[in-house]
Amino acid sequence: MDLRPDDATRERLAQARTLGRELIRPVGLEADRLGRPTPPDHPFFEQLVRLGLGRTRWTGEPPKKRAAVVGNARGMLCVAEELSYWDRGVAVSFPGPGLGEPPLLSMGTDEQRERFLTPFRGSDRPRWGSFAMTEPGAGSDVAGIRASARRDGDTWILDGDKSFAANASRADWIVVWVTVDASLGREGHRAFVVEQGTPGLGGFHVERKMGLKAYESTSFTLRECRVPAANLIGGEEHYARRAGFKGAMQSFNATRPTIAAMAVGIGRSALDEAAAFAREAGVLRDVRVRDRLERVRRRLRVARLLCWRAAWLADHRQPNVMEASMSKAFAPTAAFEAASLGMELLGMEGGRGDHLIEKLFRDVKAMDIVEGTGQIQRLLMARKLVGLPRDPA
Amino acid sequence: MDLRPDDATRERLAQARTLGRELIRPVGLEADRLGRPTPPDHPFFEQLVRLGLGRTRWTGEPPKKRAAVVGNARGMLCVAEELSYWDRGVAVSFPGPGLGEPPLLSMGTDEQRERFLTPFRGSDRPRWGSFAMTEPGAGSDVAGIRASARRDGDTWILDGDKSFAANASRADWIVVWVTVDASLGREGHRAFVVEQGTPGLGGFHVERKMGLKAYESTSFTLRECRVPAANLIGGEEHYARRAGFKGAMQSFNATRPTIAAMAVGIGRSALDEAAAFAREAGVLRDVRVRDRLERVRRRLRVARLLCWRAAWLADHRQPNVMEASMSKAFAPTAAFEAASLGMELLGMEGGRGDHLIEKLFRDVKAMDIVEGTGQIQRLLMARKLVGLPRDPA
Amino acid sequence: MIDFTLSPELTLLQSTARELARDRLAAVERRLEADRDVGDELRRLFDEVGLARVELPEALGGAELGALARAVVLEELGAGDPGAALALDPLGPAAYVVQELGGSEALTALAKPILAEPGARALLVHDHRPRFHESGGTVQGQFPWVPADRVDLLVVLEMERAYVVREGIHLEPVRGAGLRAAGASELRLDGAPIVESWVSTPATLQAHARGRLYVASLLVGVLRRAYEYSRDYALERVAFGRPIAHHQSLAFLIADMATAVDGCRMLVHEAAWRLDQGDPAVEACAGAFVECCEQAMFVTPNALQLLGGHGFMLDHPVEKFMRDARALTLLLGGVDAAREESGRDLGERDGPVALTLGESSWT
Amino acid sequence: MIDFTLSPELTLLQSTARELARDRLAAVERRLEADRDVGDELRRLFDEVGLARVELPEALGGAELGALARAVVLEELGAGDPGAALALDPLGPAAYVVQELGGSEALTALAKPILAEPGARALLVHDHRPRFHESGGTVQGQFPWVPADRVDLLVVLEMERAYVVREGIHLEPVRGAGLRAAGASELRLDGAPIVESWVSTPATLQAHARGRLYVASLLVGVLRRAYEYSRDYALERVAFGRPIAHHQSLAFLIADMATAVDGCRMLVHEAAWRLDQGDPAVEACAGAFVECCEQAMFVTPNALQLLGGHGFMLDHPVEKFMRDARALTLLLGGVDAAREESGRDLGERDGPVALTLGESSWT
Repeated sequence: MDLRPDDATRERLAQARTLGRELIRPVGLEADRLGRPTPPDHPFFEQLVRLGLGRTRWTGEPPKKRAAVVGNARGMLCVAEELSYWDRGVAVSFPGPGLGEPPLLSMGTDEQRERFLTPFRGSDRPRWGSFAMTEPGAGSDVAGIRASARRDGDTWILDGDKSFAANASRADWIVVWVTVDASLGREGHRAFVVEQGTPGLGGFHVERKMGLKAYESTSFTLRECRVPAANLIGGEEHYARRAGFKGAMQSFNATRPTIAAMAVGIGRSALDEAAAFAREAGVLRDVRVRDRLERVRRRLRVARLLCWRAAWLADHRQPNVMEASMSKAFAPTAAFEAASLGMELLGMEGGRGDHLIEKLFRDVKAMDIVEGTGQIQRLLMARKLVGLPRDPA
Repeated sequence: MDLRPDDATRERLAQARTLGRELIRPVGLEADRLGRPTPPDHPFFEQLVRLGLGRTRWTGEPPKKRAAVVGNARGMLCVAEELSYWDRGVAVSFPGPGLGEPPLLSMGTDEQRERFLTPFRGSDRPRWGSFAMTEPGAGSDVAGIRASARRDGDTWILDGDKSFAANASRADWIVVWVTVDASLGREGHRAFVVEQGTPGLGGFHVERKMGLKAYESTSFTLRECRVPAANLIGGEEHYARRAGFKGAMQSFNATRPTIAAMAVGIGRSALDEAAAFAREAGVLRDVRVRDRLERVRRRLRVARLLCWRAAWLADHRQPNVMEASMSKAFAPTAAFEAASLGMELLGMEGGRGDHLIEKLFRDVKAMDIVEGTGQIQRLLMARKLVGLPRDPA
Repeated sequence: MIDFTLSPELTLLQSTARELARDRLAAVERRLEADRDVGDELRRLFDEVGLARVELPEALGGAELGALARAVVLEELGAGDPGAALALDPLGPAAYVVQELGGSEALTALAKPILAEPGARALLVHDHRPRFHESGGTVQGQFPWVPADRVDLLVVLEMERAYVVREGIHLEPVRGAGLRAAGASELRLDGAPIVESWVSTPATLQAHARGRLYVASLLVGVLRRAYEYSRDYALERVAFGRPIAHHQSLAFLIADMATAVDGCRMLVHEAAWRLDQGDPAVEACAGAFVECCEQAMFVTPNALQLLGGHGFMLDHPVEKFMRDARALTLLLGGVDAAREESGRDLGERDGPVALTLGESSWT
Repeated sequence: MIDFTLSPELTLLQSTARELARDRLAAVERRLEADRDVGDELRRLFDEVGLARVELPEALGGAELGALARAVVLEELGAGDPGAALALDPLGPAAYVVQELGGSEALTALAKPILAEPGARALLVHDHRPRFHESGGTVQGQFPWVPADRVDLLVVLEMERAYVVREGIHLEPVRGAGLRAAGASELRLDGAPIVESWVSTPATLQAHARGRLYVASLLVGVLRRAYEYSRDYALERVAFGRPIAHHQSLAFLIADMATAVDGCRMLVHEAAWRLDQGDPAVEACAGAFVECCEQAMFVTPNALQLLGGHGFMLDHPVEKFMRDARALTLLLGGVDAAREESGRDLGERDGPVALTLGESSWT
């Protein structure tokens, strides 16, 4: 048992903290004040690129060694928590292949990784990749994807609507999930890389959010959008093979604990600000105040441990679906409690609408929604714990 | 709007309080200490009979005027709360026709009321009626009754197991719910009056409970138990007619708010004891203590108002299924919080196992279970609020 | 006997308020929020209907219908837009303070000019730290936020006294976390002369109580609307083959939200009814406020949660419900000060704890 | 790097404790409760296996495996029967006090006679009021409940000192709200001579911390057992055509109970690991205790609730889980005293709030 990040992670955490204090938080506050995503030509992004950020994790190695590339869920999660401490919205706006990278790493062909990830290995300018699964009418019910793909010779024709895709309008390409046959459920799903400028890809609309304004959540449309067959991630063989792999592939998950860790970061930020405010106001020894701060810290501590455990299992390729969902179900509520308590302690200062805690109060609720709501997480947990059947309500 | 009981109710409350202080609480503590129901020959019951208690509400009036007989849910609920304040277990042990009375009043024939309720109009000795619906394997799923009745000439033959029936072993008769055809669900249900001593009625077993020990919760068996057709409550015509009445009959409910009010009584008792103990210990001005007492009182106040509203609707023959369930879902949790807080304030005194609060802590949990658990109440509420279908989980 | 019937007069008032709140406030809530103002037309309309005069004395054109009537109206307006409700009430809870501490004549004298001028507003702030400091009859100091962009009469309530200023009030607009239709400013007093000043502990307690009940009533409205909006959404939205409201865990959540709203309303009505009975109802009003604050942070975040990703978007008003609710809970000294009041008698009284007015005389 | 692996040694210890707790405690828990004693045979068996010596120094025949090992074992015993766990541990948390304040030699001297005599018990009471009063080197006073029917060595822990008495200890049996397998008595000291006495604030804090972690570990066991028992029941019990565990609201409740248990265990393990790292871990131990107490009143009443009417009957042990859990939360000064300790540093420190040991050095 060991509850300390290793030296390499601690070094990355120190860098993240410096970056957070000096750049991320100011940029986040700016975006919140202006009520719009940080524009792609903002000097901040250039700075990040100069610092060597925004690159792909792909080293160019052949796929055999892939396992080693993705074995540090714990370290990534620690850094994700720290970046979210400074501003979770800005962290999502970072240049890089983003959520489009994991499917390319895990399912893509060598040629596809070469084509789409190589530009992210250099550092000429800020570049983004994007990922689009959610649809306006769906949400957590990912099995219900309606955007479609039909084959037409050497190309596929994509049609449908996507929403809440991070950085989509500024991305070089978007990994888009569609279905070849809605009646097949998940079996019918396919992932395509759709390049910016492809005719039929358009209608970009940056959603107006209550918080996390620094990154763009974008809806867009695919209208008879013709994509080369070479852009089907993994090629058709992958999907034919997949049924067999499915169990193994779904047995561990590092994304949910990472999102949960981001919630911990937001909550920790709110806790620090609330404690500092209470100290300044001279009420830190008020038993009501201290008991609530104590509770918030305790809950965040539980949340962090749950995240760490899930990531540790993922790093060891141990089944962690239950533990990943547990962290994701728990952490956002602890973080919300932190932000809400912060607002209460601020009192009239919180009413002004210009305090960091007030922003965190608006940011935090998203964490209980993205990557599956708290309800969805409990569904996943209950399947493991009591064998809850998939079908019933 | 008026939030005061009327003079008649206040008078009954004053009587209940005197009775409670002088008799009910001591008898309850005695039963708890001895760990067994108050025996039927306990002088306490004689005293109650001498005070004119344990009688039927039936006045002997013809059924036309029945409506007036059952129009005081609010008053009864207030008294039920007060009796439970002193000891809810003892209140259930009171002589009288008990829960067997309402089906006789609402469904019975004149002749049946005459036969079974007349003995409860006089006051020669303590007598009990009983009511048995629950079965060992069922619980809240009342549609799943398996005890059966089959006709054989002028008699019916009853078979099955019943559990958790109050005062059953000491009762003159038990109203037993059985089914003539399990595949019909509620349509197949029938209520019979089974008289004590009927061959085939037996196997009485007084359940061992964690609390509320003053009254007997009894399981018993029916083995080829032959009951005259005249004991089928309401006669066969009643069940043929019933389908049409069903909607109207189920549109208001006074039992659930009464059970909820009993929970309020238990909670109020715990609150009073906890506040008195805290006062004595000199910690009543401790902000932690006072805030929690404040919260408990506030929640009990909400609970009482929810009970009153449901009873007020019932008295006005207004649909109150949602409101009745709301009070029943809410009050027991408020009462549990009161008892649990009381234990916390008692500290080591609570560990002794001889303080009233410790008894209330063991008594109170039953209130969230009888007459439908909190989960069942939410099911009923959700049917009204969002039209939750009966079938899905 | 125990009875929850609202009088026909009150029922009529309720439906008038409900319609207006729905059609003229909720229907345009995002515009009101962006404008930081309700506009003259709406102001005129509401003034004609007299919804802000329900409780005022006749001398001020009021209907003197009492606290319960006021609570009923405020719930409806809160369900429309609680910021607008504040903006449409020229005197608001400030009137309570003047009336309780200064008496009816003081109220008439101070309130008349406010009521006479469209757009004028009296504002109440609860200054318990204190943030304002008096010297030589004038006041100096800064208050971080008031839900207003205009203040003609400022009533400052301390723990044992209250005073009024009319001049030297400076407002600096801020963004505002919620209640934006009422405006949002930082308030600075710069040598503001005190017009009137009163000291009285019981009257201050009473003024606080009525002020808290005012805000609690608005909260009930916000919570009800959040509940109804998210329930309706959950009935329309389909996932896994059925409306999400028919997934048991969400159905139960909705049931618990309904319970929270009803519980809050009942405590508010009880406290108002007590006031109308002549009971000081100090702890009842404070308790109603505490309950509304606690339930606000159960109902509104869960309303947002029921909408999933859509709840986080400005296309739906649920995020506004959460912000408005959180902002309301900060007013009048916040929830801990109310908790203090709601539990004070527990530390002082002996004998059984009463849940209802007059309970000790029942038995 | 962050790692939750238990050493093979610890895993073995855990499974030994688990089997014994299941077969020899849980299997006969109602009898143990009725007997108010574990009996000589069980005492001998547990002594042979050495589960009470996991953390003790070698001088006392201990294995010196540290706090984490102790926590792991206590969870298992708590899942068996927490009252029996107390009865089977001759020294219990009393050893912490003697060790922290008196040092290893004092512990050896005082503990040896206890360990040598089967059935002898050292008992720790936390006397913060205080209830005991000293005069002329002897102690007078009454303590309302101790989970014991025999006390050979009494260790009294105050806020800044501790002392030991061996004679003049009178026990009067009481029923006991829970933990009955350990016995239940009122304790009276009647001119009991003080054998040893120490004063030290830091050592007292440390002793408190370790004592709280002891009780918290037992609570984790009770909570886990309550969760598992009710989950298994819910999988067997059918209502409305399916196991009740497959009704979504109950399935989610079960998931939340599992989360509560895991969260408690993780805080306990974290605090124990900190202790093993040489960190005083005073607030971590207190925080783990508070979390276990809060979750105890979520998990055990809901476990009972899952069994419906059967939960209220003595035929199932869930009512016992609730009573035992509530009783454990009362020990060592209760939850508020622990809350005080868990939050103390928040009132004293400046700068960011650390969640994990050494966090400030990470960055």
